[in-house]
Amino acid sequence: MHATFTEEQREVEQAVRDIAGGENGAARAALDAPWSPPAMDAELFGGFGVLGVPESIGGVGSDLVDLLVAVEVLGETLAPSRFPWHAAAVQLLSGGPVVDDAILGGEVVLAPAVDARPGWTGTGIARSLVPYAAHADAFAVVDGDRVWSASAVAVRERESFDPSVPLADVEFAEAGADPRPLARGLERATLVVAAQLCGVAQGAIDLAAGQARTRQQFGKAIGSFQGVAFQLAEAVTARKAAWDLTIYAAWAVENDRDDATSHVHAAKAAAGKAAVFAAERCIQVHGGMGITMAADPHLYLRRAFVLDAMLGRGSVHRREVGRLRVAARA
Amino acid sequence: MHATFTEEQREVEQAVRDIAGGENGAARAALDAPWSPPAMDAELFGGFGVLGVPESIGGVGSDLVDLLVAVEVLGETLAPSRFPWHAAAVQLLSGGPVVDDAILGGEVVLAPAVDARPGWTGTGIARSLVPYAAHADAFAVVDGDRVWSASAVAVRERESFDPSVPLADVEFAEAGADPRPLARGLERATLVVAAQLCGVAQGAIDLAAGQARTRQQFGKAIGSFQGVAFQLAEAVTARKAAWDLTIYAAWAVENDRDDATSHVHAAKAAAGKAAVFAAERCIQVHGGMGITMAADPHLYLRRAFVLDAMLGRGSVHRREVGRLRVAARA
Amino acid sequence: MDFDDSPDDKAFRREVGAWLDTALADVPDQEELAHSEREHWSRVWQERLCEGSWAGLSWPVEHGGRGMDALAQAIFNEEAAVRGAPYPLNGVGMMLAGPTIIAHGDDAQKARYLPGILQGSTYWCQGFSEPGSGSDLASLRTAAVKVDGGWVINGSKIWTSNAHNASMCLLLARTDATADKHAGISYFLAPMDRFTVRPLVMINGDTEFNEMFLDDVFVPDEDVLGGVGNGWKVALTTLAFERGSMALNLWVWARQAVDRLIDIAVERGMADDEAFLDAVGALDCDAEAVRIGSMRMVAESRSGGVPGPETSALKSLWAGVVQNANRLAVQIDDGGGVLLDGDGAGPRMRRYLRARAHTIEGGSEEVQKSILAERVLGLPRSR
Amino acid sequence: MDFDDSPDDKAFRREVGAWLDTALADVPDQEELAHSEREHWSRVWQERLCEGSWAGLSWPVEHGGRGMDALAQAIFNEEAAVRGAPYPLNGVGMMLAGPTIIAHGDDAQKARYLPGILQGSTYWCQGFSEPGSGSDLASLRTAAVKVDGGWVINGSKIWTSNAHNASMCLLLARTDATADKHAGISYFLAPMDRFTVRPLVMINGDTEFNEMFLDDVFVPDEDVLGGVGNGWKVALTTLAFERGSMALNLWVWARQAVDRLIDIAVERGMADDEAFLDAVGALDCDAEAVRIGSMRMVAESRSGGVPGPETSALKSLWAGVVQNANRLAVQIDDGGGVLLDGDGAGPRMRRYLRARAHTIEGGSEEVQKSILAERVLGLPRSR
Repeated sequence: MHATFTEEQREVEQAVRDIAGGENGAARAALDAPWSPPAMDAELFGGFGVLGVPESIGGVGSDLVDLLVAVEVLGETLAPSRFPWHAAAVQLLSGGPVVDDAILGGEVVLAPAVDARPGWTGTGIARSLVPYAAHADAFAVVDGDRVWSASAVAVRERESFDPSVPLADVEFAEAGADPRPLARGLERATLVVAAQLCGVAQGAIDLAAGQARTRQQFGKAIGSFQGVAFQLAEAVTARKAAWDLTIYAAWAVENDRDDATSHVHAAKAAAGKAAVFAAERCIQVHGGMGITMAADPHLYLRRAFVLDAMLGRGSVHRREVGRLRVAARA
Repeated sequence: MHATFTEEQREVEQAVRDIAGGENGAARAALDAPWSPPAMDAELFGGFGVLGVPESIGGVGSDLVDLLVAVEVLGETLAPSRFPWHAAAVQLLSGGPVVDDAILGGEVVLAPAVDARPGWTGTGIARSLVPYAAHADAFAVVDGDRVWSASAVAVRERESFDPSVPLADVEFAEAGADPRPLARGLERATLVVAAQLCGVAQGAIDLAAGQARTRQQFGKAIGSFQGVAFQLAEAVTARKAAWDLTIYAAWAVENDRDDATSHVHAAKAAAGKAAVFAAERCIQVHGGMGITMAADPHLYLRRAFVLDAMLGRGSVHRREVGRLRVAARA
Repeated sequence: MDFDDSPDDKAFRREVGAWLDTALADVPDQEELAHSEREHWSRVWQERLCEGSWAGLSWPVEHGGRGMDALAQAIFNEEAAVRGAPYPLNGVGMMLAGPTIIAHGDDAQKARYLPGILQGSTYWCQGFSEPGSGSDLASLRTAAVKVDGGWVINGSKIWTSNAHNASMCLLLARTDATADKHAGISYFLAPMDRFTVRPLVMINGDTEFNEMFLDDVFVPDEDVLGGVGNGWKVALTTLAFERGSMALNLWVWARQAVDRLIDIAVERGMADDEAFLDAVGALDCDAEAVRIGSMRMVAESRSGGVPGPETSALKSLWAGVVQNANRLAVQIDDGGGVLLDGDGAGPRMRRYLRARAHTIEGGSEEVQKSILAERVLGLPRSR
Repeated sequence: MDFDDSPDDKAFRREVGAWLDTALADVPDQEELAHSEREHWSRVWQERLCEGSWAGLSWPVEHGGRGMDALAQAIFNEEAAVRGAPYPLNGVGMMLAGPTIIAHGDDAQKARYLPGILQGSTYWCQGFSEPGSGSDLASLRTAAVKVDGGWVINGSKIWTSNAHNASMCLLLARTDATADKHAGISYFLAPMDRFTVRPLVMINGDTEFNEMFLDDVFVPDEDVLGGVGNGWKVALTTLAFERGSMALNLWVWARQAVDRLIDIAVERGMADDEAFLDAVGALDCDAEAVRIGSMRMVAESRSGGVPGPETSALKSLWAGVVQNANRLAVQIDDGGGVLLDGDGAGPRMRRYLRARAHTIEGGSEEVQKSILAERVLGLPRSR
């Protein structure tokens, strides 16, 4: 057992942090002006496009955990980047065969189209909660146990709670060209979202801890009151649980373990819970300022809610964990 | 609106406290030797038998809240008394006609037989969680929308988690003699249990607060740490909610309000939750001593669990509240 | 124990209801409006309250009020809240400024300020909190310097509702920097002509609160309320009125939050789900407990008692149920509630976001728990 | 990132499993036994561990151990826990006394005490906590007075597991009342002939812990471990071993608690209930997080790292999931679980009651949260 991060993974983490760090303001910028591709996108597509891509579809032997380490940082810094979504879309296609080099190199940018659009009665297939759709060159469309890449028939932009992750409803032709088996693609993509959520939780905790260390009340830093400190301790615990579940699930999926499916559900459920909880605590610890647009805590809350909703709501994943475990013992 | 306790109710509370206070040790005594009727029983039957008994069955105009005020104190002091159960049984019979004077005077002691005995396949009717059955002269047996008083065909004593409230499975002949309509009897009896639970919560909170005020750690009373203090503040909030719901439900039942049924469920659910929560916090605040038999917190936990289980589990009542509210709006 | 209206109260409730039905006939559903439109209706509503002589409902008759009691006020607020009436734009004037001036003001102050509130000509705001003070209100730093005939005041205030509509401010400032932190505070009735008001945008987009910057504000000696150095005591009176007036209809918001949650679940076909019933059962218990606790609090005041520290339990319970109901309503919505242009999704998210403030405003959750620990349970101070 | 055994580890796990299957063949299910019978099997099990040379599995070869690493110990403990093996009666000797003496003892101390642990002839207990000290361990008052050739010690200790079976005690006592509270403490290897041991009955009826009263206990100078006045530092080593050894198989109890909860729900026909699935899903997430976190912790130690304060998160998570799973298992039982003679109800309630201690023992929940706040988040001390 070597359940520790490799030196290479630590280097990936630092490299992504160097690119995405300081871009936090960009998540805020999208509150006032429509999202546009940030400078970091080119660097990320150029440098990290093969992270977590199985060799069977053209990768070079990087495993899924490498990718999750990278996207965790993007969550932590609230990077308003298409990179994690493109990467999730590539993961959707991981059931084979080989994926175009232009996609792996990020010249063709994909977005994942997974969540069903409720109430859809048109012809074709409609997906909702599709991120950065207007800036995607194509989509990885999931339908049942198949997935294919396709252009949209129609894109309807929606008002996203997190404007730095624009969302759209997208329609596709009924039958996809070149469908491939989904295999573990959806599970792998779901973990890309879970890892971002773990990052959002971490970023919110860090911001809150900074406030707790510096804000004075009653002559002391507020972090010296257990009423404040213990909320954040609980957030740390929830975030650690989520991250451990996420990297384990990635290992389980890579190694095709029996319990992989249940762990993917657990990771998405726990990560969504941890991120929303941490963001709410971050607001609370900031007191009055925490409920203003001027302060940053709400940026974490927005990202947390949007990610929790995507690729299956956290609450649905949680119940699925219960269902699978009961089925295993009944 | 006069949603305040009357002077008479405050006097009842004080009188019961004078009788039951200091008898706390009696709940502990039952851990070592079989329960036997405490001295207070005679005083309670003699002095308070008509509390909450409707005039229609022989009462003298005391309302249900009077009774709840009295049994709340019995919960608070962990009185190992048959009185609240006899009173609950009388309430079961409140749909009329007039009840024997010997019952109202406590010369004939009743016990409520309400909860179904799971897995029963015999003839007749079987009830479980019947309190003080071996020391009851008769039982108020509930079956569907009917209730009657009857002797037992068989009593099987069970091992109660709270030995100061002995429990038994009891069997009765199929058809009760002299069945009467249940009307609001079950709701009224359920509130007698809820009020005891509110008392248990209060007693556990008081015990815990005493510990928090006096136990020193790190050079200070532990109650000066918010990590300790806030647990008890939450217990206070839960207990207040439960008590407010309980007395309101009693008023609603007495006045035959549309929302009475929902409020009875709410009271039982909230009171069970408050009592178990307060008892668990009481253990926690006592630290290591809290998990020993020598200290008192577990006595509250025992009573809380037993009462929460009786006349319908708290969790079942809670879900019933949800069901009724949804039905009212659907 | 009687939770029902007396015959007189019933009659009054009918009277109020009839008036409200008429007065609200042309008022749109506030939940669907933008913030500026809501503010417009708040002003209209305040004017109608003044015209209808409801503004001084529980003020003594000698000061122009109707001389009714807390229950009457509770009935009025409750009936208005149930009907979704706008928040009156001079709530601070009617509920805080008026009663505080009546309690602590001299005859001249009463004559000078009370009529304007009843007539709707003077709007008030509350200048207590400061950027540095937060939960530790008495650490305020806004400084009043004695000059001939009065005081010159400089500093800044924050979390002021309605500052941009008000012309007068209930202002706390430090008049003695050398005194103990409570003793050095005085309470001013301050004109706002030298206040700069800057709106704070809340996370739901509303601009309900403001920052205020005071630049050589002059207040004459005769507008110190309750005497120099007595400001903390007077402020406690205002805060008690604030708690009292909030508690009168807080429960309606809790009730509405749970009801709206149920409505969205029914609409989405999720209301039969046992996990939902379980969750909504727990929320409903709490919402009803807030309603009943509020009634008991009003009843206590009416029978001469003073609402005790247990009201902190109500506040805490209320904040929790509104936050949790509103979060669940968002999360069970289509698309997890994050598509704000969805049917009703925008207002649902706005309510969820607004509710995050409930554990901060009006005494934070941490302050409420401290009050319960110290004043109900007698635990030592933890701050 | 690899959570799987290496081929060597796999082989070792098979070896361990084979030995355990044989050694446990005649051992009954401990859950169903009375406390005295469990103690009997604990002793038998300890003897079998010693005979099988498993007692010093992770001790250095030079001290009679097998010289294997933390993962090997983890594999052994895990396989034993999964099979429901008894708790070995000299766990304190194997896991705390031995490693601490190896770390801080001189050659004579090692020669004197290590063989007895490996052979199973000397049983140890841990005398750290005192009635007055609790979470504030360093405030201990048991006093050692210098006499010719050694120390005479008086005082009392509490929460001592297994004291009535032990002949030796890892004893902290104050050797300098005038020094700083940490600097005044020394660590003794104390014979127990002048200890009076009184069992504490736990709320589940077990007598797992004891009080100990020391009456002129004499300890010779050569049995001070790590030097006079260095007791706190040595104690921290013991506490680190305690945390490490607990963490190795705590997760098995969490896993078993959730699995047993599911079993009772299935048995009662309640496992299809959506509210149950929701609750058990959340519990399962936490139980798996404890398992994975434990693996990562062992992996960290193995690769030379020191488990950090994040282990407090594991402890907290573990306590919560075991408490909540055990409570729910009681509450969904027939009769709400309060009829203890019901099928399996007694053991279920005993487990629930035992779990209440999990947020108190081994560093209380409040201590764990303080550690996370101070050492992970860098917040100021709150105690």
